[in-house]
Amino acid sequence: MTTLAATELADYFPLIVIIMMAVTFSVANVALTLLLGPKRDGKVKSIAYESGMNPIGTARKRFNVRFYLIAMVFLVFDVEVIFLYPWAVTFPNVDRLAPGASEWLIRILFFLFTTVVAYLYGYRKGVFKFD
Amino acid sequence: MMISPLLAAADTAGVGVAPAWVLAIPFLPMLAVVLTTLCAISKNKTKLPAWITVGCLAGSFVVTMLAFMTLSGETNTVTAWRWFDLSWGDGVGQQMVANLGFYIDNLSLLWMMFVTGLATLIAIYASEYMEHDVGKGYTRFFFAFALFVFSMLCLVMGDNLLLLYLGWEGVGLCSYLLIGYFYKKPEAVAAAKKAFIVNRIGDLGLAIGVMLTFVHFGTLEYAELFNSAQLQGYIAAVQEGRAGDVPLMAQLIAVFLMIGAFGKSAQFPLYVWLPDAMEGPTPVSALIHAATMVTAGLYLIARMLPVFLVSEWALPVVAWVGTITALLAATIGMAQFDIKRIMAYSTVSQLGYMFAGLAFLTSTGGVFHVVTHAFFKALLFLCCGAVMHGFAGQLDLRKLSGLWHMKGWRIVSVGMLIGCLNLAGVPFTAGYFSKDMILAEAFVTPGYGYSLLGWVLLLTAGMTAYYTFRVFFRVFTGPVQFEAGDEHHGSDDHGQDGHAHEDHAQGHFHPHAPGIRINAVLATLSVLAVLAAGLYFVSPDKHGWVGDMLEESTAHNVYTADHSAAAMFVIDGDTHGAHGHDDHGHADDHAAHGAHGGSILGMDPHKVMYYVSAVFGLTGILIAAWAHGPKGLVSGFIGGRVEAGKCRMDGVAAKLGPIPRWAENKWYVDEFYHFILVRPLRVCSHIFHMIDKLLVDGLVNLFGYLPRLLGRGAQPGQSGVLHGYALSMAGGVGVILFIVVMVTL
Amino acid sequence: MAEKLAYLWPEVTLFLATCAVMVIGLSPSAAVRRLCPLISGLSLAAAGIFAIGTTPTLADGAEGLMPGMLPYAKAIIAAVGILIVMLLAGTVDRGEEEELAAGVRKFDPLRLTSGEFYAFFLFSLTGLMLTASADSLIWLFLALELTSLPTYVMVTISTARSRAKEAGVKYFFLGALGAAIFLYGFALIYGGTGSVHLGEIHHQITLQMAGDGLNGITLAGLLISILGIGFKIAAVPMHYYTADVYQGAATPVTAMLAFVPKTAGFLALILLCSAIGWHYGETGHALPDTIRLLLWVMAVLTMTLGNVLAILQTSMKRMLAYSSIAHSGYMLVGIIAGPGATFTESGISAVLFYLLTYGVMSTGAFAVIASLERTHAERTQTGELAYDEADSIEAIRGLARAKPLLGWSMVICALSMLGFPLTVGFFGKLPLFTSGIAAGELPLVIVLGINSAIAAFYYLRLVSYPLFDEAGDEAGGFITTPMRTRPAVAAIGAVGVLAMTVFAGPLMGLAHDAVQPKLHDSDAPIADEAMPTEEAEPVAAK
Amino acid sequence: MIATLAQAGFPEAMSGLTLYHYLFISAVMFVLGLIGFVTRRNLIVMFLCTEMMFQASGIALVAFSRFYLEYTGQVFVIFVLTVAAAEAAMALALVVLLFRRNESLDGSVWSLLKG
Repeated sequence: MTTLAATELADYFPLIVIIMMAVTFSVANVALTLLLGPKRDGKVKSIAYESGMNPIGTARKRFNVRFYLIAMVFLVFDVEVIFLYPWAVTFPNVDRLAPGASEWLIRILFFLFTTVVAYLYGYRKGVFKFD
Repeated sequence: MMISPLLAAADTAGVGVAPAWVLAIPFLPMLAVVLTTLCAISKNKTKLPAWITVGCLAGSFVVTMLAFMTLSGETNTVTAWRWFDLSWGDGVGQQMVANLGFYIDNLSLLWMMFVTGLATLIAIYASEYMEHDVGKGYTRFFFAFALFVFSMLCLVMGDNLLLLYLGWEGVGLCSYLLIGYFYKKPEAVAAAKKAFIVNRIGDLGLAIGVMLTFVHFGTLEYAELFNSAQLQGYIAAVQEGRAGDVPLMAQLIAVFLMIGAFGKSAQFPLYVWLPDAMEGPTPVSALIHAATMVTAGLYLIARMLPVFLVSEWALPVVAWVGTITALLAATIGMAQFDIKRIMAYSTVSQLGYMFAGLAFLTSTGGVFHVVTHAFFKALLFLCCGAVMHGFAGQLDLRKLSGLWHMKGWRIVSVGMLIGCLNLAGVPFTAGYFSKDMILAEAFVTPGYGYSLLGWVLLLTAGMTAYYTFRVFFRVFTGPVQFEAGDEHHGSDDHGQDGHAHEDHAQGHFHPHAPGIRINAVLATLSVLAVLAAGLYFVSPDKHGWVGDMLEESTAHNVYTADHSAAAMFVIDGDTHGAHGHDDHGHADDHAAHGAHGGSILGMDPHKVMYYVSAVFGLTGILIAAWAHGPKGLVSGFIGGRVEAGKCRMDGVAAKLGPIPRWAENKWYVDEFYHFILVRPLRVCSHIFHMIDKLLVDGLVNLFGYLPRLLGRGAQPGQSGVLHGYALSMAGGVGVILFIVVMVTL
Repeated sequence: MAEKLAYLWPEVTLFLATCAVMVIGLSPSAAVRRLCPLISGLSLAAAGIFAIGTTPTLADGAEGLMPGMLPYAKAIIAAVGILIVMLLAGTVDRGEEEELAAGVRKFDPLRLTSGEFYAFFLFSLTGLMLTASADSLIWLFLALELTSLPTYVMVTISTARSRAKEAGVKYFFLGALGAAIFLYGFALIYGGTGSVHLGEIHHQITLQMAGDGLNGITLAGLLISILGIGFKIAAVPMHYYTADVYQGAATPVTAMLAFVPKTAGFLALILLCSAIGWHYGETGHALPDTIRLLLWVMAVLTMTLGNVLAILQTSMKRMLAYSSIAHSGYMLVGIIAGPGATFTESGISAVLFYLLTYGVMSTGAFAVIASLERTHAERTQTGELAYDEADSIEAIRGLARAKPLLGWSMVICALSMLGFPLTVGFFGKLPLFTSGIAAGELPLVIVLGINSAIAAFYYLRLVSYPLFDEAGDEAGGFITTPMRTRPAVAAIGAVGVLAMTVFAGPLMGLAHDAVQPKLHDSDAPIADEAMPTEEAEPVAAK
Repeated sequence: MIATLAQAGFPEAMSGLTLYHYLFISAVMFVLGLIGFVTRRNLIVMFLCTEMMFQASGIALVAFSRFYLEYTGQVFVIFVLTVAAAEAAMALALVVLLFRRNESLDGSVWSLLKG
């Protein structure tokens, strides 16, 4: 392992600039709309915006349970990426001739295997069926 | 002073390791227990449980014989596994180890042989005897039967007192289960309860004894105990005449163990349960309540003889209690009419003999009698059982007569005759030799009035002969007459009355002669009972084969030391010969031994006893013949009884006034107990109940109240509300952290 | 990795079985679905065999402070696990399967939960086994969470009744709180010692103790993590959820809760405390004062509260729940006492042995309750079928006569849990006493004794009701469940208690061997060359 | 002692920020999470509070990781995140289930089991 170079706060300066620009832009937009925009309330205006269509039924309608299932599946698969990332960063540096180098590959393949099992499970459970 | 032979033996005699196959002896019966349980679960309705039990027990017997052939003469232990090890150090008294281990020496081998052998035979017998109950009851019977044999083997083979205690409780439980086998019969249930409660008293004694042994000697294992310097020191002290040096606690151990032995072996005053125990099925009476379990007390004393030797009072008490029991039970036996009960009282009486024999410091006599008695008493019971089986539960000797002349009953009759001859002590039967040995030792051994006990025991021998042949003459000889009993074995479930006595209700009663299995068992036992006499001739110089066997065990090691040890307790000071005797070691011959001990009418008691006891025995038989005998060849003398219910004794009894009635009513001992124990106990219990209410209940309630109060205090915390829990948890973590940190930092 | 794999085969086996069960549990064929418990049981048996085959000593000493514990702990987990899986078989989806079989309903994978149920059970046991193998805080944290997370779901889906949902919500939220607490503790331990490896932590703590004493962060971390783990073992003050969750869940799941999280918690505590070491204090055989005091207070409160609350209960499940709290209190005594030279002096082997005995006897007792149910199923408000299980203690009145198998199983298990002499419960409790005395914790042992006496008040009810009472009206309403495995587990539990009584010696020997002498040899250096994190010393910065 | 260690660990450029600050933030977050958990009734908010407590640990771990100049703490955080995600999925499922039963997300509705 190489020695870690201490990070300078200055290295993060561009990042801070971007964040500040983003914040400024959004806050400015909202503020300007509030300040400059005309304010007229009406019955039609307060109804939910559904791409120009008249809304059908109440907005408090129950979502189909599949939405939640998708949300949860997304959450799980999303988190898997966290583990792929450090691996991907490290793998190119592994000496491929060193003993045990293949383990690096086997590990991540095993990890992906668990993902496949999860996918298979989701498939049989019918999570991916949209009908 | 000479070195005690026990000390010498301890130095040289190591305890060997027995081969592992010996473990099959107790575990085969256990296998039978498991298999019969499976039968019960699968609701088996065949005779399978019987054959499983017979097979396993026979296997156990075969292995026992194998063990006898290869291991006799040595002391070996074999550890199945370490049951638990709660040692807290390596020092003496810090090691609390209990092995599930078995101690195989000649003493335990003796017991193992007759326990497994008789159990096998009686199981075969029971397979036919219990036929009427095939199904649930049959399985239950053989389950308890096999469990009994397993427990008995644990008791006998265990290499430590704890295992003995467990076996002891185990046989007690099985006995309870089997006495109460006919659980729909109130007498059976009452008898089971009585046996259980009376045995509790004995068991408490044993438990205390075992506990004291551990506290005092720091071990429960025989091998360690007998070789411990402490016990050896005590024995040496007793031999040197410093009996006072033995601490009280060591002396008390024997006393408590003795109480245990009295309970299990039905000695006065705890004998009352045994006659009632005859409510159980007859094979049970034969095996448990005649041949094996009731000898557990004797085994305990024989096994722990070194410990008994160091107690000043234990053995004399045993002698006296044994003799009193022998006499008392014999007198009761003379006046009973129920043949099974007569046999029960004779068992109590013979057990008394054995105790006396042990106490006269000849374990040989006591143990020899255990062995011979086991065979002939089992035989007698099984014969009685066959009669009961055949006559629909009839056991009254006034209602049975002339079985000898009935078709199909010859083997039973011959078996009964052989058993009776043995029990009466007719010359050249096994019972004769073993009884003589006890009687002679009574006169040989110096002790507190032992020679008086000897005369009492002789008298008892005569009485025994009388009541034994009373049964034989009444039931088996004379005119053929019988009345059927009023029950069908007292069985609980009458699913299958496939028996001959089915038509009994219509008034045509046909006795049901025993079948091939019962007859085969009776014949085998008869032969064995006859052959048992031969044991005496195996090595006569060591009091027969049993003496030969015991020579190698701890029960015998003390035998050679005994007379000098006993000398300490002698009041009349007649100890002149004792010391010289010890120098002969084991090899001392019979005559030399006898010459030192004492005398009857100035002669060697062992020789004279052959004649004296024979005279007493034959006299008893003659009286029985005169009073109860059938009209026969010597018609002038022999009773001339022509009907089942009447005999010459009726006239004699009438002249004796109320005494026969008292004897028939067992000297009102039960009533006496009821009077002095149960009634006052009830009064006491009322008083205690009051005290209990006021004080103990108060304490218990207080003890129970405090936790309840605490609980009620804590209960609001369990409000069931999530936030409450969260708050309590977070708060609790905070408070505990605060306290802990504040206190320690 | 390869060397770690050598002792992870049990976990790998379980994991592969989990994958299989998860997928085939969703099969449209009922026969295939019914294979799930069978596969679970077989995989547990295989895991147990692998565990026994594991070499207790690992090639490098840093793999954990108690390598000897692995085979023992995993073997008992597998053994009790098999009992539990037999008990769990058929718990969920019972009404659903009946309706499917009757053709009332069509197959809908979303409505079936059996696949998940057994998969989660296996996940939980995998986590439990991983807890035993843990050698670092990360591993320990993940293993503990893997043990707990599935149980939250299992509780919730165990019955269709609302009380299972209530149990689930309480268990999950409070469990998350507990996890957050011990995670924070772990973070602080890492901060205080600079390592997550238990061996290195042991090394650092030894150094700190030799110097000025534990530094504040380490100490705070240890205290907080022990309190947090207290949730798993249901120790005061983290015990509040126990009774509600035990009562709300279906009885087979309750039986699982009594064993699985508790075992995980105690294994974690043993690992943490062995990382601290028992060689401080005045006598040189104690935990550091603060830690000792914390465990002391927890032990006393836990056993007392558990017992006094158990007395008041009329629900058997609540009673057993509180008694389970009390049992945790007893076992904490062993943790405080620490290892010793002989079995009687070693609190750790006492705990390991007690976990086995408690696992078997409590599973047996719960199996008796699980075997009793009302004749007819009811529909819940959401339309699922729910079976009414026995809960009130009235249900076991006269049970020994009405249903001898169940009645006697209850009697035997209750006597053993009471610690009745010459039952295995007695052999289990005795070393807790003796190790406490050997460690000089006499007041604690006295409290333990008093509590054992209090426990008799309610355990004897479980003995006397089936044995001596006549069946009441309430008891008549229950029948033996048609699921054959449940009474079988009750019988196996009772026979197991008896068998363990007979084989107490060898089992104690195993528990004793599981605690290697390395532990109380305080000077044994921890091999640190295997620490990859070793290179980054704090001073090496910049 | 911590203070000196802290200064040793953190580079001069961050002179203002010591390990203390991070630990303080983490402790504050943890306690806030705890307080929120105890006081809030809404199940979702309660769950978010536990997440906050998890992340408090995360901050502490990353701070220590930085302090010791090694990656272990950060690796730990990745795992913590995973577990947090798994818990979140479960919490979501549970909350949906509970809401369907009772039409309420108030945790105190569920208090039938007690004693």
